Amino acid sequence: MIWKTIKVGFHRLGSAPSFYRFSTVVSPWLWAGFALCSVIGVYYALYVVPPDYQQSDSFRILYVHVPSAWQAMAGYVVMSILAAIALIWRIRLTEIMAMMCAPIGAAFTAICLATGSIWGRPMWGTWWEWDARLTSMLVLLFIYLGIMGLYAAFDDKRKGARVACILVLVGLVNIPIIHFSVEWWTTLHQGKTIRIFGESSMHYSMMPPLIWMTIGVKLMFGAALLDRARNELLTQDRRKGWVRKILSNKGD
Amino acid sequence: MSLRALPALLLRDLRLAVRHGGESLMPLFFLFAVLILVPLGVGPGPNLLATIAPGMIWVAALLASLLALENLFRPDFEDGTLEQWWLGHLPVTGLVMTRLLSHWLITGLPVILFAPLAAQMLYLPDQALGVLMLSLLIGTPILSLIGGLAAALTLGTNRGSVLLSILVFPLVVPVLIFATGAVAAAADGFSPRAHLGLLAALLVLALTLVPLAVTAALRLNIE
Amino acid sequence: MIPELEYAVYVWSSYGIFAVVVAWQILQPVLYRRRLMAELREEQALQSGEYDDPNP
Amino acid sequence: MSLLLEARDVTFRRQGDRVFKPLDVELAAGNAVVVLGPNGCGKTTLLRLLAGILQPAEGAISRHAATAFLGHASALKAELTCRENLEFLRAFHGTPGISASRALSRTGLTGLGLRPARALSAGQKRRLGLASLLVSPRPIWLLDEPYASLDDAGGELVDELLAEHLAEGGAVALSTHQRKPKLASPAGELWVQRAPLEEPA
Repeated sequence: MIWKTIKVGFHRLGSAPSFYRFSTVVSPWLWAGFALCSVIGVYYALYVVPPDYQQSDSFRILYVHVPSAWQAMAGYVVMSILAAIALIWRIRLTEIMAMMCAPIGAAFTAICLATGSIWGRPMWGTWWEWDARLTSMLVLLFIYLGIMGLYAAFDDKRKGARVACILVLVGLVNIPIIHFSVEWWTTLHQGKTIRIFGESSMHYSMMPPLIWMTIGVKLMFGAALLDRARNELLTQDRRKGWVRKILSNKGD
Repeated sequence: MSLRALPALLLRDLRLAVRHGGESLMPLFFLFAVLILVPLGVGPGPNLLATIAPGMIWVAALLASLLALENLFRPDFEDGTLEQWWLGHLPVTGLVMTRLLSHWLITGLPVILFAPLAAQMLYLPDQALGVLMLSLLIGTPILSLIGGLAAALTLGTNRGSVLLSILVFPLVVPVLIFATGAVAAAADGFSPRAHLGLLAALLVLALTLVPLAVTAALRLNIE
Repeated sequence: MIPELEYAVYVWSSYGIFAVVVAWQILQPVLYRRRLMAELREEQALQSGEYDDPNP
Repeated sequence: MSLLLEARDVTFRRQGDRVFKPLDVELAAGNAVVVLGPNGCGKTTLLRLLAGILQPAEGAISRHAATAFLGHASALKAELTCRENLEFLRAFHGTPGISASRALSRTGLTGLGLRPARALSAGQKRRLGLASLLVSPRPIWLLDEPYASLDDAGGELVDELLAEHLAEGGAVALSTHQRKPKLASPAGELWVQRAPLEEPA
């Protein structure tokens, strides 16, 4: 029953022109929501929240670092769900959306790595620490890049998408294993480093900006995904009548 | 239904490897290139070499396995022999496993056979040698499986080799960690069992999932 | 107006990186779409014979 | 007459678009069908679909006998000798037929058994491809341009082999541009037509 609903829903939305209309309407709202959330979040993060007694102001970096890290992983989960749907039911829209998750996820992984490294400089005294989380993130970045590269290397985009979807699912199985192995490896090789957020040691006053930024980042992911998927759809269908119609309808 | 197809394929693959001669010796050449170049780079100190020995031998095994991947399915794809796999009476997964076995025999086995020599050259403590061999024995088939998957995924593209390395690298991280961890533990006098057990679990997981993924990827790519 | 922070350089550069990457996520689809539409329109004009050669 | 292969409303999709208009194909024992159509209309794709190399995007195919497919690339290993190639295929396809030597002589390649396949001319490679059909006999033959690069004698050889195969109760579908097979009972014709672009609703 629920499977059928999903399938029918995607088929209905999956018609290219209707997805085009849907995304054109929805994406600006998501961008606006992101702008609102991030303005509030950044305001709280930089002006309202008091400095940490241990890390002083450097912990404010975490308000961009942590939501990006969460989104980098959540983005992979979203991509895997879309990829599974694409492989099982061969729905083109989910193929495209799964593929378009990769560059956005990679962007968040990159933010996470860069800000983590910047945070580490004052805290650990080094730009790079073989910390379990940073190392797994680095590996995740390469998985994202691999998916993007694989998709880009095919001329037949539908074939490329399906092949890359297999890789997405292989990655899904592998990421927990990689994470576990890296954690195991770092605990064997080094002493404890400062935890980015200690176990539930975060004061409740530090929470609001984190929540706002997290919501904002999620909205942004959705908006960017819709925009990219819409472009990909236009590119793939550029010979078709519905795209021609859009071209001639628009006066600009 | 005859199972003669599998040994026939294996024999043909090995015969082709022998006929290519130089190419099939590349894995060994790689092993020895690493063995000679790294001490030249870091200095001949026995302590340092002994510490990095497991990592070096394993990286050499990984490179050897990577090296032969471009030729795993591509020549068959181009001369039309690969599509014949779908005409036969045998499930393609069986043929995939056979092909991966031949890859392992060409790239993994030579490294295992010469590992004792390499271990001596790098002053690996004697008590770690057995564990090194065991880790190679369990781990190199995983390298072949993961490499085969990457080769199958990139088959339909025309710039396969760079992509291949990008795809393989993240997936082999756990193998490298557990395998070298086992050897290092043994060298330091600790029990390598936990590492080897995890490595074996990885092998089982890879053996069950990878051939299916490879078959699906090949099927998509011959379209 | 601008809060005085310790480790200010680190904090600001982190937020800067975040802003730049997010801005790129907004801009990339817009720029790509503009280029694609221009190309398709040109193609259509060529087909229907209404193409004005910019440098004849 | 027993049906060896039936296909109902089959077509294939590339980049999401149909390659050709959906087709029905029936191959009965002793039947030959010539697949016709302009370049790029999907003849090879149709044969690969019938062979089971591709899976149909629409429609269904049922095969009631083992299938042989001879494509543009002859499925030969350049580094192996002609004999090694044939002996491998004989074991690989699981239905051993006449010996490699007999197959070589039947296809006019006597004395070339020890020559590496890469040293053969284009026409000789096609002949070796035909020999591979003989070493592992399978009732359904799907031949993509079997007359390509063959001389007149080679073309007649193909006709003879086809006639023998049909007489033994086999079935053949082949695509061709050059000549049509000269057979006792004329072969059926199947026209493949390019599919128009579909528009989403």
